[in-house]
Amino acid sequence: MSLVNYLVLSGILFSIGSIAVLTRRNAIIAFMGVELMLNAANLTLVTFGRLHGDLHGQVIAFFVMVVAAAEVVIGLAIIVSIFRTRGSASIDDANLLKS
Amino acid sequence: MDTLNLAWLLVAIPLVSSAVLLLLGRGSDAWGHWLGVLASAASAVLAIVILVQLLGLGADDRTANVHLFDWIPAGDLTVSAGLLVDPLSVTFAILITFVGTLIHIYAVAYMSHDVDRRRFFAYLNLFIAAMLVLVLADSYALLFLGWEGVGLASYLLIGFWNQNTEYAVAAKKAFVMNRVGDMGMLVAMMAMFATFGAVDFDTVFGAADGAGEGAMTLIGLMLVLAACGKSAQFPLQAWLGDAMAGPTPVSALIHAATMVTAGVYLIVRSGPIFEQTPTAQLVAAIVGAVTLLFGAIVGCAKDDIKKVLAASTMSQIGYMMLAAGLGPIGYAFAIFHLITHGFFKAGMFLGAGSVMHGMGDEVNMRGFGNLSRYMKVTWITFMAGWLAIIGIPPFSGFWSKDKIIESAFVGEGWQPWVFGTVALVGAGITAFYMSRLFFMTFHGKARWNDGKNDLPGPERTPHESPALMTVPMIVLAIGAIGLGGLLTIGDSFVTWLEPVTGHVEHHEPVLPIPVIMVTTIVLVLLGAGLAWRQYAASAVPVAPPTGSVLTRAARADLYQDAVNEGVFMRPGQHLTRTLVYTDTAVVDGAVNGLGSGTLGWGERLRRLQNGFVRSYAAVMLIGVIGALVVVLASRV
Amino acid sequence: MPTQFADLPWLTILIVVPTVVAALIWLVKPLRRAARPIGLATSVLVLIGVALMAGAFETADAAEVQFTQTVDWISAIGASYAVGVDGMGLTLVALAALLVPVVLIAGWNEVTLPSGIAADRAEDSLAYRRAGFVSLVLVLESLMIAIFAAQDLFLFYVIFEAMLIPVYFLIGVYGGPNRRGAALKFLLYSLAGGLVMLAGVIAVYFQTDGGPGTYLLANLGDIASDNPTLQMWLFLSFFIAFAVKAPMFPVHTWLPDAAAQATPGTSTLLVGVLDKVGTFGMIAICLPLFPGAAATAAPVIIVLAIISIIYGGLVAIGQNDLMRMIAFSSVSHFGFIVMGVFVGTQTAMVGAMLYMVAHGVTIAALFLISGFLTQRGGSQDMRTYSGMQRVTRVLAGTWLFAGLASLALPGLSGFVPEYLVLIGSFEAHWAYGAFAVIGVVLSALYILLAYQRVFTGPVPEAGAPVELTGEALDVPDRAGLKDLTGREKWAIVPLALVVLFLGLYPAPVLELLSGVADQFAAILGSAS
Amino acid sequence: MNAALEISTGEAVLFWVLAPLMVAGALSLLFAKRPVHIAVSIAGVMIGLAVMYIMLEAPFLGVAQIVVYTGAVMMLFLFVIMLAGVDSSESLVETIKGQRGIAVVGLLGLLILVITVLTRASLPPAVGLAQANADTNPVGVARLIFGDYIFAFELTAALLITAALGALVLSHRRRLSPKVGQAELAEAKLAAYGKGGSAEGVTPPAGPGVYARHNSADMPALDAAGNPIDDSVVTVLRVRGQEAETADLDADRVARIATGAPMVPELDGAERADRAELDEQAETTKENEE
Repeated sequence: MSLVNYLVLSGILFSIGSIAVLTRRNAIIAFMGVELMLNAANLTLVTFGRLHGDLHGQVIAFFVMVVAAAEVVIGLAIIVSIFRTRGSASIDDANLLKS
Repeated sequence: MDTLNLAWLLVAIPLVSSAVLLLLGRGSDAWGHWLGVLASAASAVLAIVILVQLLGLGADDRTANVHLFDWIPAGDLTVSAGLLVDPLSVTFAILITFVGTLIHIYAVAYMSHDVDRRRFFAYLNLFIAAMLVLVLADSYALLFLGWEGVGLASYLLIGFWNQNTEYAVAAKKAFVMNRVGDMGMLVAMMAMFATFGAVDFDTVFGAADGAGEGAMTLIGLMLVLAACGKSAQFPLQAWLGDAMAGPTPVSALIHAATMVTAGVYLIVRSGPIFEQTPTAQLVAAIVGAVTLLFGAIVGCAKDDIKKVLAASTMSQIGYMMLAAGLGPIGYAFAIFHLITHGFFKAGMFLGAGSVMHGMGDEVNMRGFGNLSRYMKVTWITFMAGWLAIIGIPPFSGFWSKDKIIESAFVGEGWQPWVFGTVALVGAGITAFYMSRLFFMTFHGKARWNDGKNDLPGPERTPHESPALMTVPMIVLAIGAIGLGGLLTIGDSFVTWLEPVTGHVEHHEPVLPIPVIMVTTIVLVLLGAGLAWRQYAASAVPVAPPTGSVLTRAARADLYQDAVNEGVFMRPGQHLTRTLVYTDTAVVDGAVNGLGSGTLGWGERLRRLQNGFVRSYAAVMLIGVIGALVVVLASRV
Repeated sequence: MPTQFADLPWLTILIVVPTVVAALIWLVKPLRRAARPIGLATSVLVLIGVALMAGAFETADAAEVQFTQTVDWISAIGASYAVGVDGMGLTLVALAALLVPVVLIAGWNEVTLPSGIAADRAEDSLAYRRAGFVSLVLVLESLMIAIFAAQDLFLFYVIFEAMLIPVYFLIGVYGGPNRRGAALKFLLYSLAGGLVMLAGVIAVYFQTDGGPGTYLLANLGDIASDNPTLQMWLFLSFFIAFAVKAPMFPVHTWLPDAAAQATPGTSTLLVGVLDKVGTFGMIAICLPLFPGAAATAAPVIIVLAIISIIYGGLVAIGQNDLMRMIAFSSVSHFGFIVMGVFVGTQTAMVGAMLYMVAHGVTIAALFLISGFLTQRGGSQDMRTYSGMQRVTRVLAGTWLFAGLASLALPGLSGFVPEYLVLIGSFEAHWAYGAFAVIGVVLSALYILLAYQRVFTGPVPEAGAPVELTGEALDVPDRAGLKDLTGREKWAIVPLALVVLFLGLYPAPVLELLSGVADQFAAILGSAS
Repeated sequence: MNAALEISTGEAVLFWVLAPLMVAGALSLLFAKRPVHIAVSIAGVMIGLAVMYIMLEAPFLGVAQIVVYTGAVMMLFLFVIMLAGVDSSESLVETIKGQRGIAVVGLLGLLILVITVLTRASLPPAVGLAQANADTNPVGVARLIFGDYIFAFELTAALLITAALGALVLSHRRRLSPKVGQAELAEAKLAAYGKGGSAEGVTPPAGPGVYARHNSADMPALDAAGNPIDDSVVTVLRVRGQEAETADLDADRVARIATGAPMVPELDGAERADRAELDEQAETTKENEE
């Protein structure tokens, strides 16, 4: 077994996350998809870090985590306020972009 | 030369008066016409003063250039507004102002019933001013100013009663056909500038003999074209007949005495150019000859008294053109005939006007007859004009026309024979139709309804016109009788013009002069007699007979209008309609099509933007994958 | 001239003042009621200012750019604010300054309320609309003066585009029933031209060695002289924009719509001054910057110009709409101007320059007087008029006067320039003159035909339907139309005076122009 | 560079145990209906990731992962779900035309991409972090963070604060109308009732039906007609479908409740007597039991 497996795993997780973003209408679920994608990316970073034997990968992953946390906070807050005003957490209901 | 420097007043006075009349508007209705008469008379007096002054000088310094100001100082081309006072221009100035003043006086009475009399006099003054500019100009550019100015005045006066659409159309026709001629003038000036770098008489004439014949021929021909337009010569003669729509004084002044003769003036003035180009001279002569016959033939068939006079004008100017086309030997006589013609033709027009005045504006000669009993003065004066135009000695027409016929016979080759014969025949025909007019109007049985006889038409009460109208007629009649002889004594007029036309020693015609003279008179008498037999001795049908093919053709002005319409007007109208359609449908259509096409595409693309974040995300994902594939594929 | 007098930044003052006043009128509510008098006063002041400036102008070296003022603007791209006028610029600035007050006087009551305004708000909204009109006109005046004074290519371009804004609103807000379409068309046409020009402007920058003052016209000579193809492209990029503006066949079709829809005042400024920017640019930018290309393209352009002359004339003859007729006549006239610019003889060049001024005045008179008529008669269709000469005498007289000036009757403004252009073109090549001279006859036809249709013939009695092609409409009472009012007469008087002045004694103007003309004609002459 | 590290069997085993679980948990994103379930299973995935980090010689990150994600983020998610999305269990039917198709295409595309890349990629021999982690991984990471990445680190601090504030701002709702206290509310209700409005609110809403022999809050109250009043049960229970049916009661009790008849039928003397005995017995038994 080699480190490639980790990469394959992260690829699979990433794909699943992205598809979730595409297919789920519930904002919260879609958002979780995003999180999954981020983590998949982290996994890749860490794996390569180990592959190349330096810690930068981990550091970057760390920063990703921090940023992700911030992003989650904001994102969820947005979802909540949308839910408050529109009474629904469905993405498709918020299609103000159209006209 | 102090008064010569005042020459500009000749133009200024009538111009100012016209401006005043136009600007003051109704305010000057009461006295406006008298102001007009005064202005014209003033410049007439001034003209005479200048004439006297010139006569006082030696023949060689009878030419004065009066520089006024730089008109167009445009670097390479500099045109100055200056007056050229010399025998020729002064002669014209006299004719214009003198005859003009008479006609002004006549018009005071003739137009007395018209609400717009003031405007009429404003236009008349404008015409006088423009015509004087034309003849006094010292450069072609300035001459062109007058040239177009008289065109404008004629346009305004022909269309004076423009509430009648036909009159308005006639006016427009006159102006546009003149413009066609003016194109020639413009091209001539362009060629002059290209050749000599200037358009003033001195430079052009000075360098004329040095220039190549090609350019000279172009200039000459173009000048002839211009002359044709202005002087109603073939093929641009069609407008003159319709121009009779204007009030009769206008016909007398503009379309008989002065403006229409401007073409002749132009050619005589441009003598030095024509010297260099026999071709152009020949063309001018041919045009003259053709028009001479053309007018004569048309004149024989018309029943409208003014149209007959118009036709005869055309024909007489044909004589002048012919003479002018003959070169220096003809110049003097052309002008001579022009002067005499100015007098007797104006007289006859005024007579016609007086007849119409008495007959309730009737113009159809078949509705006249035996008027000599009712309007004696008109009759006598008209008779003077008649005898003059048909050339009975010693009336003035005889002297001038006979000289032209003689000089037409001068030269070698075929030309003298052709031109001479044409001139002779023309004289005969002229005698016929003018006599026809005279007899139909004043003699024979009355063909109008005087209330007692049971003739059709409204009741007429012919009467003599007021003194304001008859006096000018009398004066002109005296001119018609005596002027020719007076000026012939010792060739005084020819010598007087020599500074301009140059001295020419006497040439022998191909036929001995007495023969020509006798033939002429015989032909004239023949024509007159014929007319007498047909229109005075025998009764004239009130309804015009069908007549021969030639007659019908002549009644239709030899189908000149038909030709114009067929060749220029109709295709032109079609062309404009097509172009208007093309402009909106094709040129503009292309633009609009582009616009609507863009809109359509926008509509289609708009559908992609459905506003669902998820589908945007999907598109993004696909795009990313595609991009990656491309990148990686390129790496492989 | 007194130095401190000449040292004043005349042009900048003249450019700034109207805009400031416009802003005041627009923003300060109490001023709106008095918008028209204020605007008129301002424009008259500007006119006086221009007159003083002309007085201080050194006619001796009119070819030199005077009253110059240069300030670095965007030094990064070498753009600077540089103004100054030579003889040509001065005359055109004067033209603009003359026409604005005239238009304001003539259009005093031109702006009316759109339907459907509540009676109680009517007064306010009318004042509002009028204020808008006046301030737009004033802004336009600033831009017009600025563009004729611009001595920096970039500045020129910016103003060139900025001008579209006020005109767009003038047409689109205050125009006739179909105004929006016309305004949009005008805008798109001009923007398309401007876009091409922008490409040219940028390309020019890369042909120079950059640095501050790159775009100063003084520093820009013969661009890319070593690469004729490139120069030709650059030349075209500018020429197309100017041709659209000019307008030349076949990119003229925005003009008739705009002229027919805009108010007469707007049309006057549009055709009288703005379109001159096109020909002005051809002279002041196309020739000095791309002499070689200009010389190469000249024959083609001249052919197009001749087509414009004849085509415009013929189409004008066929028009039924008075304003469209005038617009097409302008297409024909612009043909003369462009021909004069590109034949490359000094005579034709000076003719073309004089033509710009003369045409501006003439067309202004035609548009305004026709406007007086159409506003009275409530229709621009000539077929609905007849015999007006008997009803509105002064109007008819002035119209004919303007018309004669437009058909180049000697003694009126139209003649001298047309004469010079013709003579100069013939000098270059006989065919140019020979074909162009046809325009002389056509102009007589369309002007007199219009006069005949509108002003002559019997006066129709009210209610009598006139048979138009297709639809018949009832003629409103024509016999009852009023003649020109005093205000309208006073609007025409200055124009008439200038028309006569240019026709009888153009020497002073020609003095200003001939020097410049020498210079530019020499460029073309030496290049070919 | 020391020799390429080889991966211990234990790690391999652990990997092969974890990976399927994680994938399964992730798949819940696509197929599960209830957000809560998804949240929990994703939390599981996060833990799995944490373990893998530790396997990948990144213990610090592993711990951080557990703290940040499992501990904070996913819990936050749960809160929000409870707050907003409890009842937003959506149907998996796609509404946007072609979205599914694109999704599938995207999935396949991604997978193919990843697979091909990884198969074609020629990775260098793995080095391992033994050297880098010489004096413990946290120290090594800390050196980098507070060394090379100090600036980024400070930025993240700022970012976090901003995020917190942003969350406050976003979730804070400004009061548009004066605060309505209990008194005002009561007055308003009565006023409305006085105006002939509904008695809604004047009479308190029905509580859940708590009856003798049946005292859970999932039982709807009955109205006079004996029909259940659904509103009387707590929303959450209803959403979760844990609401009891009146059918769970036997019919005659429902009838009694409806008619207001006593739950206990009338008895004759004898019956009453032995009924009493029974009661006593019950008493005594109770006591005995105590």
